[in-house]
Amino acid sequence: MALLEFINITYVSAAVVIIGSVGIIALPKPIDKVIMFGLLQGGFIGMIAAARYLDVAMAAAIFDPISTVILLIGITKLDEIRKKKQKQAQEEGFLV
Amino acid sequence: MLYIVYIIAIGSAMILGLILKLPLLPERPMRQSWTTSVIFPTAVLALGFTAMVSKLGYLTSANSNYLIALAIGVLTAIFSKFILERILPRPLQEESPDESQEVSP
Amino acid sequence: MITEIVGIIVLFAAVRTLIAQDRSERMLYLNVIGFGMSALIALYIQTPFGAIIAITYFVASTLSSNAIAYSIGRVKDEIILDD
Amino acid sequence: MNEVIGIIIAAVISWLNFVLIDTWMGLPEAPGVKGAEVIGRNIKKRGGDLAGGFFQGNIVCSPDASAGTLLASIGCYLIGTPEGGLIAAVLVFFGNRLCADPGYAGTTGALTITILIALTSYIGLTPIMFIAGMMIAILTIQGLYHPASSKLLGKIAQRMGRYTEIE
Repeated sequence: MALLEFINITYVSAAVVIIGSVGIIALPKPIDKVIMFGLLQGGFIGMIAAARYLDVAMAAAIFDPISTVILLIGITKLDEIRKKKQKQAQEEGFLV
Repeated sequence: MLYIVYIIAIGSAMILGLILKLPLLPERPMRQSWTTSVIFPTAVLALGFTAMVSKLGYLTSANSNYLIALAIGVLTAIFSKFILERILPRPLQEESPDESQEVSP
Repeated sequence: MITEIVGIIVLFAAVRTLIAQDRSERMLYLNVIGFGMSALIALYIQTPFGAIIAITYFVASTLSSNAIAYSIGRVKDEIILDD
Repeated sequence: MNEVIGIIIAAVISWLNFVLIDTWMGLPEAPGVKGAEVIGRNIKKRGGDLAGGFFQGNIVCSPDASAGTLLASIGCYLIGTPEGGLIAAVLVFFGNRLCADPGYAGTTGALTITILIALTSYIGLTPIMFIAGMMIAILTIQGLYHPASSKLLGKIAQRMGRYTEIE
Protein backbone atom coordinates (compact mmCIF):
# COMPACT_ATOMS: atom_id res chain seq x y z
CA MET A 1 0.00 0.00 0.00
CA ALA A 2 3.00 2.30 -0.23
CA LEU A 3 2.15 2.76 -3.88
CA LEU A 4 -1.05 4.62 -3.01
CA GLU A 5 0.99 7.54 -1.68
CA PHE A 6 1.98 8.40 -5.24
CA ILE A 7 -1.63 8.85 -6.36
CA ASN A 8 -2.05 12.60 -5.99
CA ILE A 9 -2.59 15.39 -8.47
CA THR A 10 1.11 15.99 -9.25
CA TYR A 11 2.03 12.43 -10.18
CA VAL A 12 -1.26 11.72 -11.96
CA SER A 13 -0.93 14.87 -14.12
CA ALA A 14 2.69 14.05 -14.95
CA ALA A 15 1.70 10.50 -15.95
CA VAL A 16 -1.11 11.83 -18.15
CA VAL A 17 1.28 14.27 -19.87
CA ILE A 18 3.81 11.48 -20.51
CA ILE A 19 1.12 9.17 -21.93
CA GLY A 20 -0.14 11.98 -24.16
CA SER A 21 3.28 12.78 -25.57
CA VAL A 22 4.01 9.09 -26.21
CA GLY A 23 0.74 8.93 -28.13
CA ILE A 24 1.57 12.04 -30.16
CA ILE A 25 4.90 10.52 -31.21
CA ALA A 26 3.76 6.95 -31.78
CA LEU A 27 0.38 7.18 -33.55
CA PRO A 28 0.56 7.75 -37.32
CA LYS A 29 -2.74 9.47 -38.28
CA PRO A 30 -3.09 13.26 -37.74
CA ILE A 31 -6.50 13.20 -36.02
CA ASP A 32 -5.24 10.58 -33.54
CA LYS A 33 -2.42 12.99 -32.80
CA VAL A 34 -4.96 15.77 -32.14
CA ILE A 35 -6.93 13.54 -29.76
CA MET A 36 -3.76 12.72 -27.80
CA PHE A 37 -2.99 16.46 -27.80
CA GLY A 38 -6.32 16.99 -26.05
CA LEU A 39 -5.20 14.45 -23.43
CA LEU A 40 -1.93 16.34 -22.99
CA GLN A 41 -3.79 19.62 -22.42
CA GLY A 42 -5.67 18.08 -19.49
CA GLY A 43 -2.51 16.90 -17.83
CA PHE A 44 -0.82 20.26 -18.47
CA ILE A 45 -3.58 22.22 -16.73
CA GLY A 46 -3.44 19.76 -13.85
CA MET A 47 0.32 20.35 -13.50
CA ILE A 48 -0.17 24.13 -13.46
CA ALA A 49 -2.93 23.85 -10.85
CA ALA A 50 -0.74 21.56 -8.74
CA ALA A 51 1.77 24.41 -8.48
CA ARG A 52 -1.11 26.79 -7.54
CA TYR A 53 -0.63 29.21 -10.46
CA LEU A 54 -4.36 29.69 -10.71
CA ASP A 55 -4.48 32.62 -13.17
CA VAL A 56 -2.18 30.80 -15.61
CA ALA A 57 -4.42 27.74 -15.36
CA MET A 58 -7.47 29.89 -16.16
CA ALA A 59 -5.80 31.41 -19.26
CA ALA A 60 -4.59 27.99 -20.44
CA ALA A 61 -8.06 26.50 -20.02
CA ILE A 62 -9.60 29.30 -22.09
CA PHE A 63 -7.00 29.19 -24.89
CA ASP A 64 -6.94 25.40 -25.34
CA PRO A 65 -9.98 24.92 -27.62
CA ILE A 66 -8.77 27.79 -29.83
CA SER A 67 -5.50 25.97 -30.53
CA THR A 68 -7.35 22.71 -31.18
CA VAL A 69 -9.70 24.39 -33.66
CA ILE A 70 -6.80 26.01 -35.52
CA LEU A 71 -5.00 22.65 -35.79
CA LEU A 72 -8.17 20.98 -37.08
CA ILE A 73 -8.75 23.67 -39.73
CA GLY A 74 -5.22 23.12 -40.97
CA ILE A 75 -5.60 19.34 -41.10
CA THR A 76 -8.92 19.52 -42.96
CA LYS A 77 -7.63 21.94 -45.62
CA LEU A 78 -4.43 19.93 -46.11
CA ASP A 79 -6.40 16.72 -46.54
CA GLU A 80 -8.70 18.27 -49.15
CA ILE A 81 -5.76 19.66 -51.09
CA ARG A 82 -3.98 16.30 -51.07
CA LYS A 83 -7.04 14.42 -52.24
CA LYS A 84 -7.61 16.90 -55.06
CA LYS A 85 -4.00 16.65 -56.15
CA GLN A 86 -4.18 12.86 -56.10
CA LYS A 87 -7.27 12.89 -58.29
CA GLN A 88 -5.62 15.28 -60.73
CA ALA A 89 -2.55 13.07 -60.93
CA GLN A 90 -4.72 10.04 -61.62
CA GLU A 91 -6.56 11.85 -64.42
CA GLU A 92 -3.35 13.04 -66.06
CA GLY A 93 -1.85 9.57 -65.87
CA PHE A 94 -5.01 8.20 -67.42
CA LEU A 95 -4.71 10.70 -70.29
CA VAL A 96 -1.07 10.03 -70.89
CA MET B 1 -34.52 34.95 5.94
CA LEU B 2 -32.17 34.93 2.98
CA TYR B 3 -34.64 32.96 0.87
CA ILE B 4 -36.93 36.01 0.61
CA VAL B 5 -34.20 37.60 -1.55
CA TYR B 6 -34.36 34.73 -4.05
CA ILE B 7 -38.16 34.92 -4.16
CA ILE B 8 -38.09 38.68 -4.80
CA ALA B 9 -35.51 38.30 -7.57
CA ILE B 10 -37.42 35.52 -9.36
CA GLY B 11 -40.74 37.34 -8.98
CA SER B 12 -39.53 40.66 -10.36
CA ALA B 13 -37.73 38.95 -13.26
CA MET B 14 -40.85 36.98 -14.22
CA ILE B 15 -43.19 39.96 -13.95
CA LEU B 16 -40.95 42.22 -16.04
CA GLY B 17 -40.49 39.38 -18.53
CA LEU B 18 -44.25 39.10 -18.94
CA ILE B 19 -44.48 42.87 -19.42
CA LEU B 20 -41.76 42.71 -22.09
CA LYS B 21 -43.87 40.05 -23.92
CA LEU B 22 -41.64 37.05 -23.45
CA PRO B 23 -43.68 33.81 -23.76
CA LEU B 24 -44.44 31.97 -20.54
CA LEU B 25 -43.40 28.50 -21.74
CA PRO B 26 -41.45 27.33 -24.84
CA GLU B 27 -43.49 25.75 -27.59
CA ARG B 28 -43.83 22.00 -27.75
CA PRO B 29 -41.84 19.75 -27.98
CA MET B 30 -40.23 21.66 -25.17
CA ARG B 31 -36.89 19.87 -25.13
CA GLN B 32 -35.86 20.94 -28.65
CA SER B 33 -37.01 24.55 -28.83
CA TRP B 34 -34.65 27.51 -28.73
CA THR B 35 -37.22 30.08 -27.55
CA THR B 36 -36.25 32.40 -24.71
CA SER B 37 -39.16 32.18 -22.28
CA VAL B 38 -39.98 33.29 -18.73
CA ILE B 39 -39.51 29.97 -16.93
CA PHE B 40 -36.40 28.94 -18.82
CA PRO B 41 -33.86 30.52 -18.82
CA THR B 42 -34.95 33.79 -17.13
CA ALA B 43 -35.81 32.29 -13.73
CA VAL B 44 -32.69 30.10 -13.69
CA LEU B 45 -30.49 33.08 -14.60
CA ALA B 46 -32.09 35.17 -11.84
CA LEU B 47 -31.39 32.41 -9.27
CA GLY B 48 -27.76 32.10 -10.37
CA PHE B 49 -27.04 35.83 -10.44
CA THR B 50 -28.56 36.26 -6.98
CA ALA B 51 -26.37 33.44 -5.67
CA MET B 52 -23.28 35.10 -7.22
CA VAL B 53 -24.05 38.48 -5.62
CA SER B 54 -24.77 36.80 -2.30
CA LYS B 55 -21.48 34.91 -2.32
CA LEU B 56 -19.51 38.00 -3.36
CA GLY B 57 -20.67 39.61 -0.11
CA TYR B 58 -22.96 42.41 -1.20
CA LEU B 59 -25.98 41.31 0.82
CA THR B 60 -25.17 42.71 4.24
CA SER B 61 -27.89 44.93 5.66
CA ALA B 62 -31.51 43.91 5.75
CA ASN B 63 -32.84 47.10 4.19
CA SER B 64 -30.80 47.26 1.00
CA ASN B 65 -31.12 43.51 0.33
CA TYR B 66 -34.58 43.83 -1.15
CA LEU B 67 -33.56 46.72 -3.43
CA ILE B 68 -30.56 44.77 -4.71
CA ALA B 69 -32.76 41.72 -5.38
CA LEU B 70 -35.25 43.90 -7.29
CA ALA B 71 -32.42 45.37 -9.39
CA ILE B 72 -31.09 41.87 -10.16
CA GLY B 73 -34.52 40.78 -11.37
CA VAL B 74 -34.96 43.81 -13.64
CA LEU B 75 -31.46 43.47 -15.12
CA THR B 76 -31.94 39.72 -15.71
CA ALA B 77 -35.20 40.27 -17.60
CA ILE B 78 -33.61 42.96 -19.80
CA PHE B 79 -30.58 40.71 -20.38
CA SER B 80 -32.59 37.70 -21.50
CA LYS B 81 -34.88 39.81 -23.68
CA PHE B 82 -32.35 41.90 -25.59
CA ILE B 83 -28.79 40.64 -25.13
CA LEU B 84 -28.91 36.83 -24.83
CA GLU B 85 -29.90 36.19 -28.45
CA ARG B 86 -27.18 38.55 -29.59
CA ILE B 87 -24.17 37.16 -27.72
CA LEU B 88 -25.22 33.49 -28.01
CA PRO B 89 -27.07 33.11 -31.32
CA ARG B 90 -28.85 29.90 -32.29
CA PRO B 91 -26.70 27.74 -34.59
CA LEU B 92 -27.07 27.40 -38.32
CA GLN B 93 -28.45 24.08 -39.45
CA GLU B 94 -26.15 22.67 -42.14
CA GLU B 95 -23.13 24.49 -43.45
CA SER B 96 -21.19 21.64 -45.03
CA PRO B 97 -22.27 22.24 -48.69
CA ASP B 98 -21.17 25.88 -48.58
CA GLU B 99 -17.66 25.05 -47.44
CA SER B 100 -17.24 22.38 -50.13
CA GLN B 101 -18.35 24.96 -52.71
CA GLU B 102 -15.80 27.40 -51.37
CA VAL B 103 -12.96 24.93 -51.72
CA SER B 104 -13.81 23.49 -55.12
CA PRO B 105 -12.83 26.39 -57.47
CA MET C 1 -9.35 8.09 -0.09
CA ILE C 2 -11.38 10.10 -2.61
CA THR C 3 -8.28 11.44 -4.40
CA GLU C 4 -6.95 7.89 -4.80
CA ILE C 5 -10.21 6.67 -6.34
CA VAL C 6 -10.35 9.55 -8.86
CA GLY C 7 -6.63 9.25 -9.67
CA ILE C 8 -6.83 5.53 -10.39
CA ILE C 9 -9.83 6.14 -12.67
CA VAL C 10 -7.90 8.86 -14.57
CA LEU C 11 -4.83 6.64 -15.04
CA PHE C 12 -7.02 3.73 -16.23
CA ALA C 13 -8.77 5.92 -18.79
CA ALA C 14 -5.47 7.45 -20.01
CA VAL C 15 -3.90 4.03 -20.63
CA ARG C 16 -7.03 2.83 -22.45
CA THR C 17 -6.93 5.99 -24.61
CA LEU C 18 -3.41 5.10 -25.72
CA ILE C 19 -4.08 1.44 -26.58
CA ALA C 20 -7.57 1.81 -28.08
CA GLN C 21 -8.02 0.55 -31.63
CA ASP C 22 -10.68 2.91 -32.93
CA ARG C 23 -10.88 6.65 -33.28
CA SER C 24 -14.27 7.40 -31.74
CA GLU C 25 -13.55 4.96 -28.91
CA ARG C 26 -10.70 7.32 -27.99
CA MET C 27 -13.18 10.21 -27.80
CA LEU C 28 -15.24 8.42 -25.12
CA TYR C 29 -12.16 7.78 -22.97
CA LEU C 30 -11.07 11.41 -23.43
CA ASN C 31 -14.39 12.49 -21.94
CA VAL C 32 -13.61 10.47 -18.79
CA ILE C 33 -10.26 12.33 -18.58
CA GLY C 34 -12.15 15.65 -18.66
CA PHE C 35 -14.41 14.63 -15.78
CA GLY C 36 -11.52 13.25 -13.71
CA MET C 37 -9.11 16.17 -14.13
CA SER C 38 -11.75 18.73 -13.15
CA ALA C 39 -12.60 16.65 -10.07
CA LEU C 40 -8.90 16.43 -9.14
CA ILE C 41 -8.44 20.20 -9.50
CA ALA C 42 -11.47 20.83 -7.30
CA LEU C 43 -10.25 18.37 -4.67
CA TYR C 44 -6.76 19.91 -4.53
CA ILE C 45 -7.53 23.64 -4.58
CA GLN C 46 -10.02 24.16 -1.76
CA THR C 47 -11.10 27.74 -2.50
CA PRO C 48 -14.09 29.11 -4.50
CA PHE C 49 -11.79 30.05 -7.38
CA GLY C 50 -10.92 26.35 -7.71
CA ALA C 51 -14.55 25.61 -8.51
CA ILE C 52 -14.56 28.32 -11.21
CA ILE C 53 -11.38 26.85 -12.77
CA ALA C 54 -12.88 23.34 -12.72
CA ILE C 55 -16.08 24.49 -14.45
CA THR C 56 -14.14 26.52 -17.05
CA TYR C 57 -11.81 23.62 -17.83
CA PHE C 58 -14.70 21.21 -18.26
CA VAL C 59 -16.61 23.48 -20.66
CA ALA C 60 -13.45 24.20 -22.67
CA SER C 61 -12.57 20.50 -23.00
CA THR C 62 -16.11 19.78 -24.16
CA LEU C 63 -15.77 22.50 -26.83
CA SER C 64 -12.59 20.93 -28.20
CA SER C 65 -14.21 17.46 -28.10
CA ASN C 66 -17.10 18.87 -30.13
CA ALA C 67 -14.70 20.24 -32.77
CA ILE C 68 -12.73 16.97 -32.99
CA ALA C 69 -15.87 14.83 -33.32
CA TYR C 70 -17.20 17.12 -36.05
CA SER C 71 -14.00 16.81 -38.09
CA ILE C 72 -13.85 13.01 -37.62
CA GLY C 73 -17.01 12.87 -39.71
CA ARG C 74 -15.49 15.02 -42.45
CA VAL C 75 -12.02 13.50 -42.76
CA LYS C 76 -12.59 9.79 -43.28
CA ASP C 77 -9.22 8.30 -44.26
CA GLU C 78 -6.49 10.82 -44.67
CA ILE C 79 -3.44 10.48 -46.89
CA ILE C 80 -0.13 10.15 -45.11
CA LEU C 81 3.04 11.10 -46.95
CA ASP C 82 5.92 9.18 -45.35
CA ASP C 83 9.26 9.82 -46.93
CA MET D 1 -21.71 7.54 8.18
CA ASN D 2 -19.00 5.22 6.97
CA GLU D 3 -17.19 6.64 3.94
CA VAL D 4 -17.33 3.58 1.67
CA ILE D 5 -21.07 3.06 2.18
CA GLY D 6 -21.62 6.77 1.57
CA ILE D 7 -19.71 6.68 -1.72
CA ILE D 8 -21.71 3.67 -2.91
CA ILE D 9 -25.06 5.31 -2.06
CA ALA D 10 -23.95 8.57 -3.72
CA ALA D 11 -22.89 6.66 -6.86
CA VAL D 12 -26.31 5.04 -7.15
CA ILE D 13 -28.09 8.38 -6.63
CA SER D 14 -25.96 10.20 -9.23
CA TRP D 15 -26.31 7.36 -11.78
CA LEU D 16 -30.09 7.39 -11.49
CA ASN D 17 -30.18 11.19 -11.58
CA PHE D 18 -28.22 11.75 -14.75
CA VAL D 19 -29.46 8.74 -16.73
CA LEU D 20 -33.13 9.44 -16.01
CA ILE D 21 -32.91 13.17 -16.72
CA ASP D 22 -30.86 12.71 -19.89
CA THR D 23 -33.27 10.11 -21.21
CA TRP D 24 -36.29 12.20 -20.32
CA MET D 25 -34.83 15.22 -22.11
CA GLY D 26 -34.51 13.20 -25.30
CA LEU D 27 -30.81 12.53 -25.72
CA PRO D 28 -31.28 9.04 -27.26
CA GLU D 29 -33.79 10.34 -29.78
CA ALA D 30 -31.60 12.27 -32.18
CA PRO D 31 -27.98 13.42 -32.42
CA GLY D 32 -27.92 17.10 -31.51
CA VAL D 33 -24.70 17.91 -33.33
CA LYS D 34 -23.00 16.11 -36.18
CA GLY D 35 -20.20 14.62 -34.11
CA ALA D 36 -22.65 12.68 -31.96
CA GLU D 37 -23.98 10.90 -35.01
CA VAL D 38 -20.48 9.73 -35.98
CA ILE D 39 -19.87 8.28 -32.51
CA GLY D 40 -23.31 6.61 -32.39
CA ARG D 41 -22.87 4.94 -35.78
CA ASN D 42 -19.43 3.70 -34.76
CA ILE D 43 -20.76 2.18 -31.52
CA LYS D 44 -23.49 0.41 -33.48
CA LYS D 45 -20.86 -0.94 -35.86
CA ARG D 46 -18.97 -2.44 -32.94
CA GLY D 47 -22.01 -4.36 -31.74
CA GLY D 48 -23.96 -1.88 -29.64
CA ASP D 49 -27.31 -0.14 -29.77
CA LEU D 50 -27.98 2.97 -31.86
CA ALA D 51 -30.03 4.89 -29.26
CA GLY D 52 -27.42 4.23 -26.57
CA GLY D 53 -24.74 5.33 -29.02
CA PHE D 54 -26.52 8.64 -29.61
CA PHE D 55 -26.78 9.04 -25.82
CA GLN D 56 -23.03 8.56 -25.35
CA GLY D 57 -22.18 10.78 -28.30
CA ASN D 58 -24.37 13.58 -26.97
CA ILE D 59 -22.63 13.33 -23.58
CA VAL D 60 -19.25 13.68 -25.30
CA CYS D 61 -20.22 16.60 -27.51
CA SER D 62 -21.97 18.94 -25.06
CA PRO D 63 -22.20 19.26 -21.25
CA ASP D 64 -25.46 17.53 -20.32
CA ALA D 65 -26.94 16.32 -17.05
CA SER D 66 -23.80 14.31 -16.27
CA ALA D 67 -21.71 17.48 -16.36
CA GLY D 68 -24.41 19.28 -14.38
CA THR D 69 -24.26 16.62 -11.67
CA LEU D 70 -20.48 16.73 -11.31
CA LEU D 71 -20.14 20.52 -11.48
CA ALA D 72 -22.99 21.16 -9.04
CA SER D 73 -21.37 18.73 -6.57
CA ILE D 74 -18.07 20.61 -6.96
CA GLY D 75 -19.83 23.92 -6.42
CA CYS D 76 -21.64 22.67 -3.33
CA TYR D 77 -18.35 21.32 -1.94
CA LEU D 78 -16.30 24.48 -2.50
CA ILE D 79 -18.76 27.40 -2.45
CA GLY D 80 -21.66 26.41 -0.21
CA THR D 81 -24.66 24.15 -0.36
CA PRO D 82 -27.45 26.07 -2.09
CA GLU D 83 -25.40 28.80 -3.79
CA GLY D 84 -22.72 26.71 -5.49
CA GLY D 85 -25.22 24.55 -7.29
CA LEU D 86 -27.08 27.58 -8.62
CA ILE D 87 -23.86 29.25 -9.87
CA ALA D 88 -22.86 25.95 -11.53
CA ALA D 89 -26.28 25.78 -13.21
CA VAL D 90 -25.81 29.22 -14.80
CA LEU D 91 -22.29 28.42 -16.02
CA VAL D 92 -23.43 25.06 -17.43
CA PHE D 93 -26.22 26.89 -19.28
CA PHE D 94 -23.73 29.23 -20.96
CA GLY D 95 -21.48 26.28 -21.83
CA ASN D 96 -24.43 24.46 -23.36
CA ARG D 97 -25.34 27.40 -25.54
CA LEU D 98 -21.70 27.65 -26.71
CA CYS D 99 -21.84 23.98 -27.78
CA ALA D 100 -25.00 24.49 -29.93
CA ASP D 101 -27.45 22.77 -27.55
CA PRO D 102 -30.64 24.26 -26.08
CA GLY D 103 -29.46 23.58 -22.54
CA TYR D 104 -32.44 22.05 -20.76
CA ALA D 105 -30.72 18.85 -19.63
CA GLY D 106 -27.68 20.47 -18.02
CA THR D 107 -29.52 23.03 -15.90
CA THR D 108 -32.20 20.54 -14.84
CA GLY D 109 -29.56 18.05 -13.75
CA ALA D 110 -27.65 20.69 -11.77
CA LEU D 111 -30.76 21.96 -9.97
CA THR D 112 -32.03 18.46 -9.07
CA ILE D 113 -28.67 17.31 -7.72
CA THR D 114 -28.50 20.49 -5.61
CA ILE D 115 -31.88 19.62 -4.07
CA LEU D 116 -30.77 16.01 -3.53
CA ILE D 117 -27.53 17.10 -1.82
CA ALA D 118 -29.46 19.45 0.44
CA LEU D 119 -31.92 16.67 1.35
CA THR D 120 -29.41 13.86 1.90
CA SER D 121 -27.20 16.00 4.12
CA TYR D 122 -29.58 15.08 6.95
CA ILE D 123 -28.57 11.41 6.79
CA GLY D 124 -24.85 12.17 6.64
CA LEU D 125 -23.95 12.33 2.93
CA THR D 126 -21.47 15.12 2.11
CA PRO D 127 -20.85 16.70 -1.36
CA ILE D 128 -17.36 15.17 -1.58
CA MET D 129 -18.97 11.71 -1.66
CA PHE D 130 -21.06 12.84 -4.62
CA ILE D 131 -17.90 13.83 -6.56
CA ALA D 132 -16.42 10.32 -6.16
CA GLY D 133 -19.80 8.73 -6.83
CA MET D 134 -20.22 10.68 -10.07
CA MET D 135 -16.75 9.58 -11.21
CA ILE D 136 -17.68 5.92 -10.62
CA ALA D 137 -21.00 6.43 -12.42
CA ILE D 138 -19.40 8.02 -15.51
CA LEU D 139 -16.80 5.22 -15.56
CA THR D 140 -19.52 2.58 -15.81
CA ILE D 141 -21.13 4.40 -18.74
CA GLN D 142 -18.19 5.62 -20.82
CA GLY D 143 -15.14 3.74 -19.70
CA LEU D 144 -15.59 -0.03 -19.32
CA TYR D 145 -17.27 -1.76 -22.27
CA HIS D 146 -19.30 0.26 -24.72
CA PRO D 147 -21.62 -2.34 -26.39
CA ALA D 148 -23.03 -3.56 -23.06
CA SER D 149 -23.60 -0.08 -21.65
CA SER D 150 -25.21 1.16 -24.89
CA LYS D 151 -27.59 -1.84 -24.88
CA LEU D 152 -28.57 -1.02 -21.27
CA LEU D 153 -29.18 2.63 -22.19
CA GLY D 154 -31.24 1.55 -25.20
CA LYS D 155 -33.45 -0.64 -22.99
CA ILE D 156 -34.02 2.28 -20.58
CA ALA D 157 -34.89 4.55 -23.55
CA GLN D 158 -37.41 1.99 -24.86
CA ARG D 159 -39.00 1.72 -21.42
CA MET D 160 -39.40 5.50 -21.17
CA GLY D 161 -40.66 5.92 -24.74
CA ARG D 162 -37.69 7.89 -26.04
CA TYR D 163 -36.25 5.37 -28.50
CA THR D 164 -34.75 6.67 -31.72
CA GLU D 165 -36.58 6.51 -35.05
CA ILE D 166 -33.50 6.94 -37.26
CA GLU D 167 -32.16 3.80 -38.90
